[in-house]
Amino acid sequence: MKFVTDIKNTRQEEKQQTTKVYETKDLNLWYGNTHALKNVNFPIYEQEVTAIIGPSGCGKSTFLKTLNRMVELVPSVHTSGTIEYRGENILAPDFMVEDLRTKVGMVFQKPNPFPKSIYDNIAYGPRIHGIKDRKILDEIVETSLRGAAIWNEVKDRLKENAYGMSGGQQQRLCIARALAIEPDVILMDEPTSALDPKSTLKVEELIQELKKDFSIVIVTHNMQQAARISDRTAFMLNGELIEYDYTDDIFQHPKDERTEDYITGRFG
Amino acid sequence: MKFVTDIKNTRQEEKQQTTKVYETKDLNLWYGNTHALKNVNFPIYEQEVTAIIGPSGCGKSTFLKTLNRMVELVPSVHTSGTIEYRGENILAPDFMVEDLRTKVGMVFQKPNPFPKSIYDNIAYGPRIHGIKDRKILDEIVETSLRGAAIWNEVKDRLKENAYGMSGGQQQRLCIARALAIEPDVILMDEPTSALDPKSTLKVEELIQELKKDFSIVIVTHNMQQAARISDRTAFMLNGELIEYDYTDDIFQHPKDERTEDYITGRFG
Amino acid sequence: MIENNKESTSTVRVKSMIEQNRQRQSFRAVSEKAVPTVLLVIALISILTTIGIVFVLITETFEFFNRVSLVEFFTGTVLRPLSQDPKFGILPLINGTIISSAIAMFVAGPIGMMTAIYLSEYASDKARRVLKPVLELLAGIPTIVYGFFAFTFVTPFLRQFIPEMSATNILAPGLVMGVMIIPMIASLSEDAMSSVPNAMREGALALGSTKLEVTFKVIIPAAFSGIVAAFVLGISRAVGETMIVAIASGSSKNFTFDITQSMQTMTAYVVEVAGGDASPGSTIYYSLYAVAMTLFMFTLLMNILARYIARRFREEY
Amino acid sequence: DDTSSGAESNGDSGSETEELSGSVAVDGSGTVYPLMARIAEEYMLTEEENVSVEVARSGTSAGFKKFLVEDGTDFNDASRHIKEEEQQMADDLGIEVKELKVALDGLTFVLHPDNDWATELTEQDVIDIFKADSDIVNWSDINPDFPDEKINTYGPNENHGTYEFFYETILEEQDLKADVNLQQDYSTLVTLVSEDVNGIGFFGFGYYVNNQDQLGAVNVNFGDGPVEPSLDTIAEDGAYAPFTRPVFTYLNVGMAKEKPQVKDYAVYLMEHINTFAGETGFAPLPDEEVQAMVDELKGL
Amino acid sequence: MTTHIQSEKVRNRMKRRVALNKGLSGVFLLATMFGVFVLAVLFYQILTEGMPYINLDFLTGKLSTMPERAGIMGAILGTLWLMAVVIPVTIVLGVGTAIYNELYAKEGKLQNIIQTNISNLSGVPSIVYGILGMTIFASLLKLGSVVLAGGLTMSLLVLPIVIVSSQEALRAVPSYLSEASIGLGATKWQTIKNIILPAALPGILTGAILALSRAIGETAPLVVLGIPALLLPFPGGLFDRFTVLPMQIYYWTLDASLVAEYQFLASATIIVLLAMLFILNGTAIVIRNKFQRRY
Ligand SMILES: Nc1ncnc2c1ncn2[C@@H]1O[C@H](COP(=O)(O)OP(=O)(O)OP(=O)(O)O)[C@@H](O)[C@H]1O
Ligand SMILES: Nc1ncnc2c1ncn2[C@@H]1O[C@H](COP(=O)(O)OP(=O)(O)OP(=O)(O)O)[C@@H](O)[C@H]1O
Ligand SMILES: [Mg+2]
Ligand SMILES: [Mg+2]
Ligand SMILES: O=P([O-])([O-])[O-]
Repeated sequence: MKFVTDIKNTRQEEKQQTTKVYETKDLNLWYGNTHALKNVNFPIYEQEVTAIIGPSGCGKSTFLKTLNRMVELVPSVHTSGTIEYRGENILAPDFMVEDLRTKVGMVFQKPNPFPKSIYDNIAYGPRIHGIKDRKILDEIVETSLRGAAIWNEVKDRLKENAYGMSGGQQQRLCIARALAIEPDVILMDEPTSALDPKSTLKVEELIQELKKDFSIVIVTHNMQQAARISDRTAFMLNGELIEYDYTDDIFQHPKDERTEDYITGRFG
Repeated sequence: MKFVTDIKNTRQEEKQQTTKVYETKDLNLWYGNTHALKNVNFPIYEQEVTAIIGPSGCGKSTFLKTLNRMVELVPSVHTSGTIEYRGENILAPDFMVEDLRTKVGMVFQKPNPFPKSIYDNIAYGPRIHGIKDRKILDEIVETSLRGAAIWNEVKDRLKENAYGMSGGQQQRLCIARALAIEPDVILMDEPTSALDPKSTLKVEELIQELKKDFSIVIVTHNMQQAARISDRTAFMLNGELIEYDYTDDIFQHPKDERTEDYITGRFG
Repeated sequence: MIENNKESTSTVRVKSMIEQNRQRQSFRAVSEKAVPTVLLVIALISILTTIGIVFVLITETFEFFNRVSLVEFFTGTVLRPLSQDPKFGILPLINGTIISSAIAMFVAGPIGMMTAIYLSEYASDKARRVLKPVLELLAGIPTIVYGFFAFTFVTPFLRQFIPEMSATNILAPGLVMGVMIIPMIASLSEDAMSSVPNAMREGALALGSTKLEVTFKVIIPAAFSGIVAAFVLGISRAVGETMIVAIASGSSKNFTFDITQSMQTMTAYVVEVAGGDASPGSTIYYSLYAVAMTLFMFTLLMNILARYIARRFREEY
Repeated sequence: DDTSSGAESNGDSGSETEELSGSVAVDGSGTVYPLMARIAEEYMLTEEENVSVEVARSGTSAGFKKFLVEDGTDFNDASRHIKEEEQQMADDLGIEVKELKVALDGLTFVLHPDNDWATELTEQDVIDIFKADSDIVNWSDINPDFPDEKINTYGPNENHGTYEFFYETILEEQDLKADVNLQQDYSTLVTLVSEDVNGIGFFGFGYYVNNQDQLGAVNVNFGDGPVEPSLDTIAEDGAYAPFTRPVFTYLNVGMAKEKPQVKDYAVYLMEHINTFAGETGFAPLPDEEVQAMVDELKGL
Repeated sequence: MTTHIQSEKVRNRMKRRVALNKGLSGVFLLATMFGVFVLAVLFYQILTEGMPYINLDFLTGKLSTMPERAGIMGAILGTLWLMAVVIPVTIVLGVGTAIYNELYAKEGKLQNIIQTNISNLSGVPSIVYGILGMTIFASLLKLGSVVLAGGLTMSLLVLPIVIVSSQEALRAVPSYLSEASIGLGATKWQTIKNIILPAALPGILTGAILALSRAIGETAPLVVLGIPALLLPFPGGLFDRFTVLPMQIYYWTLDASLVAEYQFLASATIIVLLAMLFILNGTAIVIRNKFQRRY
């Protein structure tokens, strides 16, 4: 398939060399009685982009939100199995979620800046962690916005409300906001689905850039996107992880019939 | 393309033989300042299924709702041009819309039965038009439900609330409701988009059946559906009618590049 | 199709029946035109009510100021309407009104706000489903019942701790009024807070915030205009509240800041004077209108202010 | 007892009209209210079921304002005589007013039940406590043994005949202190005094006897030693005479002539006034005096 | 990038932040329970005082100066008569206005004025309505303090509540229902009458009942109107003088120092009033649940 870029092929050789950030074992998750994740075993590797694809309702977002335990905002949720983040089981009852979420940033489908100034959006995270020094904050804001490739567009309007920005800018602002607390992993749930093609391109480029410093997990309904930007791809169906491999392999030689059916557009 | 059925090809010969129900000339429509329909010229033929396709926001629904002047429920709407229905300009200011709507039935995207019994749903139209005789109503209810191919499923529960039915049944009920006042034309706005594949099939079959007695205009975002069930297809883009022809021609030999782009999935 | 024959026979019939009926139904056309007119007239009654209120208040107030100077009314600290040498200073009433409302808001503000925070940000669905109706119950209790409660329970209770407190005082009704207003502040603030999109909460939580930080740094700022409007409406309600103060604060027209003492509010004055049967034509009778007018203007301004705040300072998201 | 009095008056008025109906409007003195309401209720229960006697209590002065208008009230209860200007107004309006003396009341000075120092005061002490420019501010100003606490004073407001009686007859029209807490409702006054150890208030004897468990009364020394207000001492020539006053109800004679139920009630009222005076805290009038009024009314 | 976040300091601070969150969530819960607590105290107080006085004689008896004889039938009937005026007047005026505003009025100045006006009216203190009623109904129209005057005054007072809740109920009817009707050739009024009003009815009724319970609990406007607590005959019509339960409570509370037992009678009357309100609100809840939207 032509949309898998050449650069990717070079990666075939690196197989299994990177360390794992996450190790998910036998993860099951229920919303009340709905069994939304079924025996998911899913390692996530450092400094890679891991894409999760699958038809609507298959559990992509649910899995992603389990990685920073945001899924618990739904009160009826309960889980079994373990998710180890850097060796620690984050599903343990005494695990401090605030700590986890400080290390694992998240970017949502719809850009969700706070109704504050651009500056305050970025400074929000550092501030709750006790950073008050204006100089340091200024520095963090600039670094983060640069990191999210949006500094030049907004540097003259840092005091303006974030809702004055375009959707694509808002999304990059949200990425910058996540960067500001220097996470280890960034989770992204269909970060470009609400954006126009141009903004999508910008965000995709940004993701490629960020990979150098962060591990990225991205949910997307757009197979081309997964193919374009990810190192590994997971295909989920009905709450199960059907297949998980290097992106090139998944798209070129899917092992499971269902994966193939999905990729070739026979359902979903 | 394989999804254009063979039966259709036989129609090539009938070209231009049917009479026009509607003749739309230079129709322009604005929502406030939004120019939603631009110089649309669009004849609609008797006892045919006319499909309207096009990307989201291109004006499909707007055009459809102009045909029975439902579009006027949006207060900011204004129009120019004419739409002749059976020779009479329905956009003329003194035209009696209730009359038009009695003759031009409408089926909506989401099934919208009234929160009444199945019987009362069907009887609603005849009743507001002054038919009170219980016997006649009984007959109309049965005929309409049979006409919408749902009689057998509901004949034992006519007194039950329509919201106890499945989505597909509700949609056929809505079609039956439209049939009860014996319209001349039936307008359908994505009538199957909220339905599962099985119900969709049933409704599509029904449409093929209804064509014998009514003229049908159907908006769909599903090109396969248009190809399957319609005699003619119109492709709209940005408020303009880009191409309008026999369905086979549109799908097999689109004349306009944009039509081809759309049909082959290059945008939308 | 077998059904088809049947259908086509009835086709002719139903169509023609509809056609016939249509021609007969000129009544339909008439009602179609008449209904909106009738409804408009009905809708105008609300305007008529306002005009009635304003007209009644203004004309009689005008008569009052023919007899008592504006300056005396608005700057006088002595209110002795019945004495041989009557004095009509409204300041004691305004003072009483402000003090009782301030006490009420002192209770209802923080507690209402904390209740709103709890219900909107912390409570489980189940807890919310139980607590909200209970609070609504609190809001639905007639004020006369609160007045009775303040007079027969709260005052005697407080006097155990503040023996020098008068049996009629402004503190007890103020506190009870606060309790009465809690549900209003809580539910309006909760509305404002829960209408902040969840995406905002998620965004903040995903950055490692605690719920408390989400609430105070994101939700409350975003809902601020709604919350302020809730407070303003709460004040307006306190200012307009009548029976609680009328019963529990007596009718002394003291100009004092001692909340253990009896004071009169504008509303309680109206009740006293009207209930004491001021005879039409007397100055004291007209004073009723002047006080009511002041009250009306005050609450009207508060309501306009609340709406202005809610609209003008809405955070955009 | 009730039935016998009912039968008796039935015999009297039954000759005039068979079945009376309509209403009788009574307003005025709050002091006299308990007595008047009690009789009205008895009348409606045992005498004329279909007549509704409505007794309100705006206070003597406020009541007169509603009595002395066209289509005003039928009776106005008063804890003082009608004033000249009120009489003048009646004349102007052509309203013929008949004064009916109904009972005697003693202006009673009440205290907190725990107040055990001021239970006996001289007439002058009482006056000085309320008078504007007197030296008595604290209890200790009366007697150094008394607490050194400010005296809090209470009384009915200017709507009330009781106020005017106190102001005109006892203070001899000297001003009251500015901080006297004047109230519209007697019940409020009772509460206020019953909960203020340093309080002293005044009102009719009836309100005191009904609240003896919550209030103490001042035995006033008019020169011959302290006199306790009671139904025995309250009399025009009794020991409590200086603070004793007659209470009245004023009848609109025109109304009585026009409406049979008004006249019927007036007669009933006076025939039973002494029966109920005591139980509502008033000293009864001599029977002859009452009988004379009954006869007068019957002759209207 | 220099790291500012992942330090030991941040970790320690996080423990404090989490603890603070937990602590304050307890405080918020306590604050919420405060209202519940006051409600419990209030009910306890009133029930213990009033319950012994509730019996058939009390409920069906006439008012009396003697507590052992006193009954509140007059006040109950007065309250019912008041409702008999308020219900039709507010339903007709309130729902009519709501239909006009929601379904007929075109966006514009007039609509704006009416709408603003209604929300202003809902903020006017009840006592001002009392003055309006006293001046217009009682004095100007010479009705006196009779059922009709009281009822009309109360109707105006609660009208904004009915209008606003009816408007909300009408707005909540999904537009696809009315579109379906209009699509069948129904006229606007036919659509309103046959589709929109029936669908909005539960919401309208709920609002109306809540307004009604406000009307029967209000006291201040009636005090101003001069509704007495007299030994009146039972009201039998719109032009009879009357008293209502809250007025009875008011006067008995005031007179408690005249006759101590009146305080208990007031408590007993409060129980009756609250019982009436519970029944009304219960009905509203039943309606809301029973006719919950099925579309
Ligand atoms: N809050 C919830 N309560 C109950 N069930 C839920 C909830 N959220 C999701 N589900 C169910 O869990 C399953 C997985 O949902 P999830 O949102 O993870 O799917 P997804 O793969 O992200 O789909 P999409 O592509 O539409 O976003 C679905 O069946 C969904 O109905
Ligand atoms: N009520 C309205 N007010 C203002 N603009 C409207 C309104 N309805 C539609 N429009 C605009 O008119 C244009 C055509 O809309 P329309 O609903 O007809 O599109 P459509 O082809 O039916 O799209 P879809 O496939 O999403 O239903 C769009 O740009 C839309 O934003
Ligand atoms: Mg998802
Ligand atoms: Mg559409
Ligand atoms: O109420 P009074 O008897 O004092 O007039």
